[in-house]
Amino acid sequence: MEINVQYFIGVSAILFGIGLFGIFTRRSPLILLLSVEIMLNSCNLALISFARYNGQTAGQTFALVVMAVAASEVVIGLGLVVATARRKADLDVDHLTTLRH
Amino acid sequence: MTVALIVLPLAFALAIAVLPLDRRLASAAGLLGTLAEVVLAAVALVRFDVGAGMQFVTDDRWIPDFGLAPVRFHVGMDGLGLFMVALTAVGVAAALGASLLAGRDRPRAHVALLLLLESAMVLLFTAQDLVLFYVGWEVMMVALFVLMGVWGGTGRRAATLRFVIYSLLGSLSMLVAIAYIGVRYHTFEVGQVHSGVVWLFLAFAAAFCIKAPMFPLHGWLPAAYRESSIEVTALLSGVVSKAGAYGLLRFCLPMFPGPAHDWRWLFLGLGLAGLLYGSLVAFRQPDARGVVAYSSFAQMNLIIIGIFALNVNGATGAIFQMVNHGVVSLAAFLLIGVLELRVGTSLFRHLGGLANGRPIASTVFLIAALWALAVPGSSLFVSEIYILIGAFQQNEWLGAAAALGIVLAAMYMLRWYSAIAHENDGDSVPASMPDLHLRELAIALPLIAILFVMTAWPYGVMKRITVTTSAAPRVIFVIGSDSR
Amino acid sequence: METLAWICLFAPLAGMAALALLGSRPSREASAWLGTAAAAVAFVAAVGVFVELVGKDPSQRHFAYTAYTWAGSGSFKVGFSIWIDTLSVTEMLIVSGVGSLIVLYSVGYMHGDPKERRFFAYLDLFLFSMLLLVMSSNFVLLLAGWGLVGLSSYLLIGFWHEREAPVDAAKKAFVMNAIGDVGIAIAVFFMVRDLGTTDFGPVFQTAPQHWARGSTDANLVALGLLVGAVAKSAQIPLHTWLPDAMEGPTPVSALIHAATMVTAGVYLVARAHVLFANAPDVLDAVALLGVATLLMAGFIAIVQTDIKRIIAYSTMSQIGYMFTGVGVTAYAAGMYHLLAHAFFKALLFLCAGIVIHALAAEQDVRRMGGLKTVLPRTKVLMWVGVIALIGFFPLSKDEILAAALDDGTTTAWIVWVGGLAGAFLTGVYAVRLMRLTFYGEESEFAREHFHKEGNAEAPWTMFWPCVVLAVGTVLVGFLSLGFGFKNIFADWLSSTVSTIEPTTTDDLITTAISWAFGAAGGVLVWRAYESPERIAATRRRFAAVAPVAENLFYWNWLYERIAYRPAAAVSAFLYRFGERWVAWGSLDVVGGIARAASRAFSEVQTGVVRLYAGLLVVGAAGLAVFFIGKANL
Amino acid sequence: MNVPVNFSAIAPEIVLIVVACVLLAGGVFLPQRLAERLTPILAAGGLLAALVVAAAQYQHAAHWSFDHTLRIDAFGQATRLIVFGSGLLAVCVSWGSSGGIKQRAVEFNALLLTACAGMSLLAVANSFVTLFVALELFSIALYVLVAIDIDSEPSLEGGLKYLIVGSVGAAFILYGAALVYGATGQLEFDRIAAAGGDRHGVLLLAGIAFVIVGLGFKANAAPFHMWTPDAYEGAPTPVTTFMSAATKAVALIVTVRVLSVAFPGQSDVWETGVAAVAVVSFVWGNLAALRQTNVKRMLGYSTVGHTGFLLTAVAANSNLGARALLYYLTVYATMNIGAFAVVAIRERELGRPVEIADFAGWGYRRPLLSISMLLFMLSLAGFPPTGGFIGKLYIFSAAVQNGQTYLAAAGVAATLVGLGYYLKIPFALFDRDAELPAAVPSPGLRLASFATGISAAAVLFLGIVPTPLIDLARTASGSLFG
Amino acid sequence: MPLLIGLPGHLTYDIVFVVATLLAIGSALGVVLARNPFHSSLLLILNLVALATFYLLLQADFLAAAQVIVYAGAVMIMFLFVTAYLGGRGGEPAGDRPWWQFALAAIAAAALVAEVIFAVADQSLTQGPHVADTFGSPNAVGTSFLGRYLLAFEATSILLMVAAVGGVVLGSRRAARRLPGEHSAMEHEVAPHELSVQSRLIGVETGFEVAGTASEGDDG
Repeated sequence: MEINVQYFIGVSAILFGIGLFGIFTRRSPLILLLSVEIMLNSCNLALISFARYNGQTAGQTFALVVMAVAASEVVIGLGLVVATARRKADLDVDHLTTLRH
Repeated sequence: MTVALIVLPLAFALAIAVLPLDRRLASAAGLLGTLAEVVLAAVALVRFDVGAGMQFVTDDRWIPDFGLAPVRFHVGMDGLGLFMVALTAVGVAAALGASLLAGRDRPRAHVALLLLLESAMVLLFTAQDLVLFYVGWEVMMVALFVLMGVWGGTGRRAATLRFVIYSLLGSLSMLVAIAYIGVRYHTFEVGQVHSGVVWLFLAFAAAFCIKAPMFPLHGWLPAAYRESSIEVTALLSGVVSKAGAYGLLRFCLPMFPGPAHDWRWLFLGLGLAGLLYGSLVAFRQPDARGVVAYSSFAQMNLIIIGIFALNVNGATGAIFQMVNHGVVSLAAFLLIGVLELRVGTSLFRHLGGLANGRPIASTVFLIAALWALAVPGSSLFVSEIYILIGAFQQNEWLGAAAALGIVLAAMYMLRWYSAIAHENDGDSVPASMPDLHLRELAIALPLIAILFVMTAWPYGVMKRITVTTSAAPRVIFVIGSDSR
Repeated sequence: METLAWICLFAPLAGMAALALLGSRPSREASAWLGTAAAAVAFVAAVGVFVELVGKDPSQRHFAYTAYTWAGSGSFKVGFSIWIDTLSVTEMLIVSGVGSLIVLYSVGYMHGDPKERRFFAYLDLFLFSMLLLVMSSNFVLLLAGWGLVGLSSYLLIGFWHEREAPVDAAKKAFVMNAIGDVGIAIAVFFMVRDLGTTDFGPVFQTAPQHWARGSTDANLVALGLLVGAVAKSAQIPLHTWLPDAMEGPTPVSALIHAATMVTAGVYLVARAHVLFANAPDVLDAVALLGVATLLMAGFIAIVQTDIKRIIAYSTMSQIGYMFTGVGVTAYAAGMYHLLAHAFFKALLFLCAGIVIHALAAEQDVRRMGGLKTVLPRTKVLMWVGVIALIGFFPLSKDEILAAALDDGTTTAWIVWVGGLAGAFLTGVYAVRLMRLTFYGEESEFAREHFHKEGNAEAPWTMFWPCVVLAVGTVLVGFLSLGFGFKNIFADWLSSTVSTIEPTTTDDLITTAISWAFGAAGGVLVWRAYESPERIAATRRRFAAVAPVAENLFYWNWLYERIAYRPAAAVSAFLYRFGERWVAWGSLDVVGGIARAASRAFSEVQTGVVRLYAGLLVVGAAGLAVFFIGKANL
Repeated sequence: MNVPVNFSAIAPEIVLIVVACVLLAGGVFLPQRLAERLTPILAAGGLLAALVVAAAQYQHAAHWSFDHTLRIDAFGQATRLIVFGSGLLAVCVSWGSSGGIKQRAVEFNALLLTACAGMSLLAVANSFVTLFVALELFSIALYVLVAIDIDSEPSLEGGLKYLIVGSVGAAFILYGAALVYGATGQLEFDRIAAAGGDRHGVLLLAGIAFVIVGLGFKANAAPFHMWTPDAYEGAPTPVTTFMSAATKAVALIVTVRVLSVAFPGQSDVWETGVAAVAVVSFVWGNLAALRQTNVKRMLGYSTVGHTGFLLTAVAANSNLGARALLYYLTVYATMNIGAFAVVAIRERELGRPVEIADFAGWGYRRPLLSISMLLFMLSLAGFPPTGGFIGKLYIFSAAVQNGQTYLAAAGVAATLVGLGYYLKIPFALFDRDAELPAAVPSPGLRLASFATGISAAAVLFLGIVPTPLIDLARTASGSLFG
Repeated sequence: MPLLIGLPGHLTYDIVFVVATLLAIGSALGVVLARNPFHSSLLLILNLVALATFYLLLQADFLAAAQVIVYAGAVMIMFLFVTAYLGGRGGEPAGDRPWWQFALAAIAAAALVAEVIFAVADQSLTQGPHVADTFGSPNAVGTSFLGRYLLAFEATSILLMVAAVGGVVLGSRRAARRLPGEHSAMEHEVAPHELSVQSRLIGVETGFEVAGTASEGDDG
């Protein structure tokens, strides 16, 4: 079966862009993390598409690794959010400006 | 011999820095070190074989495989290097004496740094490898920065930063040029590079002309000369500035004969401008340091004119002038230092009347002033005349215009001397201030004795320099060797 | 002879060195005598050289001795060498002879001055420098001597440095002389460039071949030397320092600013006559400058009130005569006037010094008057000097004018007419000087001083040198009488420089007119001062032109405006603007930009993490655009 | 499956992981006080062991391992040595810390070891898969390490920022890898090169661009550096010490490896791209550092500026460039560790973040440390006789050799600006007018001083006797560039 | 009648693709636009499912399964927990978000997307090879994972261990100081929950590798 993966890559690119858009516009750290997840998943989609295109499993394996990595990042990210939440009353990333200039 | 000259001060510096000596011992050790260096330099001076080219050579591996070319520990002295080394030895000894007189705090560090400075300067004056030279050049700078930044006056930070930035602007361009030479010519040996690449020439020249400094690259000079402690100012003016002129002679001309010839008018023009500009500005300075500082600036520009006259007379005069002016500006600045120690200022409006009942002081200051203005018959007169002859041979108008510097020098140096010595005692001069003490004289007299000797027999120096031009290309000076 | 010559040169230097090194150890008296002895030794040696030279055949009377190579580069060497010929020996004799007398005079004059020892050291230094100047055998060494006499002059003018005026005068003298040094230096540059040497022998031999007569280079060389000569000899336009130099002690004025140093310009022209002859236009300029100076200085001398300044302007005027002499190629005549002038002008100054010494340093002739009774011997000696000055005897001035008449060129005619006019002026100011100082009513001021002090005229160390100089003045007159008598002096110099031998007719005409003019001037002024009404009438008559002379022909005013003030303004401008805003400020500007950029760059880092990611993406997008742009589509 | 499995290739990593696991497993049973003392020693032992193993394995012959997902060569092995050395010194600096490092000594040291393992793996990675997982391995460890002081707001803030931006950066690497994979069908660098040839396809080039962005992020290259000052300032100083030295080293090494092994055919494009990033880093890092007052933050910006230098060496894409990079990285790691160690000492004396003004007059209180600090600053500014000078000369040579003299010129300008802030510290240290700071005890002074001293000695040694390291760098880069 | 993907007679395939695309993009937009983090989290799950659909279309069966189980099932649960823990504070903070921020963000993101799409559009990716039916099966992926990418596999396991340790460190309450007035009730609950989530996740991921570590974390 022939598959034209161009469209899949297109979707993946759009998802990547949406993830970035989320990162640019949202101030809740949770949603930032969700946006990161969207981006990582869009990468996965690209990898898997190309794996299909190339007819290799390597891309899928890579994607599997990425899933684990994404999960780990979520763990650490959520840990940081929780730890921050304990110390600060509001969770606005725009207010995380103790360190600046 | 050369290695001994480099290592001796370094060894003393390390010993003084490491051993827990008290002030007196540290001072004594420092003096011993510098005087031993003077003796060594004198021995080299005597043993120097006139006309035999590069001597006391040590050529050893340092970084055998740098990737472009081997970096060698290659040192030696020809006529030019010999006198620069001798000047360094004398200069540092005198400066150290002055610093001991002033009693700088943290003497161990201070003495060790002066000795480190000496070692670095000897290295840079003898290095025949570009990278090695650069190391000496920069270590000298580092030692100066620390000396200036720690023991300087109230404005030392700004002055040091300015000095550092100016210096590094030049020396980093030189570093890039050195890298380029390594890439392009596969050698770092000074004698083996002959290039026609203009930007390389300009990059090297930038480093040297900032150090000298050539007009208009002197933005660092006033603050550095005013804010440094006096022995550092004396060394800056007497020895360090000569490193710039030395670099032009040692590197810029031999390595880039073509560009040096093509671009000579840039340097001649700026040198002339600097000579007149410096002289004029010196004339309006409100303080004794300022006058000598700008006079030193003007003199360095004269030396640059001599170098870029690109003929034997100009070069001989320039080299001799480097020695002469080195000694005389050391003397002038160290004398100002003595005065500052007593009076607490070098502002003219607080000075005056030194000659009233202080014959020795007034005579010593007078001699410094007269030699600084190159009174005819003095050794500086000889070197200036040779420079001017060289300039004149290059171009009549240039020689004539540069000769005006003689008049201007008379104007500012006489003003300097009069403001210090003449009329009534200035308001800051302590009542019945005594004449110079023996210790103060001990710093000034050797320098003056050197000036007298060079005045009586300038050829004693000049024949050891023996500048000749190479057969082709013509602008390369062969220094210290009779062979063409 | 060689040994004697070197002794002559170095004896004063040794004297100076001894005085400097001994410091305050010897007594003041001893120091003074040491200084005198050094000068005397030089004189004796000079006489020895002279005697030996006289013994030689006239064609053999030139020798060059080199001690060692003084300076040298690969292409140009300078020997420390001396040149002995009749010209230089003449100068040596004048310098060491008159010098010895004046040093001797100073023993008395400077007695009691706290810096007496230093004074004698300076005098010895001057003698060495002057001897170096006249003995050197190349132009570089000559220039060294040239500068060193300037230095000595500086030191001695500013000897009383507690006051402002001497210090300023000293600086002015030095700087103006430095301008002259530059002139000679430029001539030296030409020689080195074109001839490869500055030794007299080769230069004079080869110069005419290298530089065509009247060519630009020949003119420039001569002009350079002329600038030096003009500055040293206080000729227009570099003359303004000489009157101010009178701030120095009187022996200094006598020695340096009358007898020896200021006439060095004449010596130089005579010495380098080959070069000047090669540049006829410049030689004319020498003569014309001389005429202009002698007239101007004569006018100014008439209205001066300071006894030393009167003599100083007289000196300037007399040197003008010497210039005209050498300018019309009457070298021997010019040198002869130099010799005679050395005696009579030193005499005049020393006598003036006695007057000043007696009046406790008062120098204003208006406060003198009637001193003939208290200083009778000085009066007599001074008359000898004045008679010589006006030109009655010796006939040195007349010889110059006669030579000019003989020459007959336009320039020579101007010289002749101007010189005779100058004779009139000389008569006026010289007699005025005597009239005001010694005659008339005894002034209040003089009376006070003399009754208080009640001292003798002068100590013997001051008096006898004057006598010797007076005798010398008269004797010198016989060296060259003119009117067809054997011209001993010209013959003596003939082996070195040529001269013009005027006819007896020329001599007669010139001397007659000159005497008449001089006498007329003297009589007129004497009569003018006979009553206050008459002097007032004279003043009124010249009210229109007097201010010009009183303001020194506005030279100082001019220099103030065209040289000093612009230089000071430029200097101040460069310091205030150039240094502050360009050399110094440029880095400030760069630093300011860096600081502003630093602010901008660091403030972008607002701490907002979204922005961080945003910039990352912007960078990524930019990089990707660049990369994709490079792709093969 | 016939995959050549060669565990000796990852022996140092195994050592580190085993020690880390031992620490984690044993740490829970240790009482707090004992854990504080014992775990750093164990960690140091582990690092030392790894160092020894890596050194013992050091050989010039390169070989593939794990079916081309690893390439064991001298280049990577040399990098391992830098990483382990940095880790070791960081452990020394951490001794005596308070806060999270002390309370969480077990986790801190275990994470440090795993971070080292990740970096070590990254240094020899030859596949995007290995690269990504190794990168994330140490990144995640570092996110935690930065925020390990969970009582401190800056620490947490730095960690969170690092994580968020870092995830975006990771996404870029990943997307880039995917695009490259799409263009060439390969994930192993050498195979990519073989498949990609010198084609300039859009997909491939876009992929390279994204990979550069992601690696540039790790290497603190501007404009991807924005997290750097915040994380450096917020993180506990020992962590900053480690990050500044090891992360940067390994990130740049892997950049060289990816670019020159996987994309040699596209070097004309990426050399320019890297050069552009280098210039931006020069400008941004040095200028922004000028007005900093917090020492750690200033040094943070300084590392951004230095990335410019290091990327200059990368952009040279040559044997010489790789040598320059390796040499400079070694020196760079040493001087940064030294500088941060001094900062840590002062910090513990003060009990608060160190401002430049806090160093005023300190040179007369602790002269040796201050002289070392002076030496580090001089080295950072590139003065002889420190290693920084030779490194700078090396890098300039590489740039010039590759015809990128403009990069060297930019480096000159950057250094000039850099002087403006580097010298502030010595000025303060040896300010004679300042009051002599009170003598305060500094916990863990000896070990931190030891780290400082080692660094200072190394910086000086590398400047005066550079030959051994130059030889090592030569053989190492020879394994990459032949 | 090639509609979208150019495969004759696979209309179903196309329809599924279009639906999945709409779902994926729509849910992703929802994630980044929703104000309520709960909604975002839930939409992300939807997104993940849509992606899993893509994976199925791309014959990555195992990955599709993993996606649904691990991601949508485990990771997102963790998200929801934390969202719940944070309560209202997890949502978008109040305050205006200027329109230009949106515009700029959209432009930047769109630029990047455009670049990628441009890159892809240029390529002719239609000629994908035929692949075996086993392509993408657990077996194939496992072979690759434990073969060529064995090292990555091992490293991933370490990575997860690190994540676990990190979770312990960051989630630990020992060192934490409480803000005044903050309720501490949740704290005691959340940390173990977090850890249990992690260990569960890890267990799913690797089966055996990090079980010990996870329990260790529990103990800590």
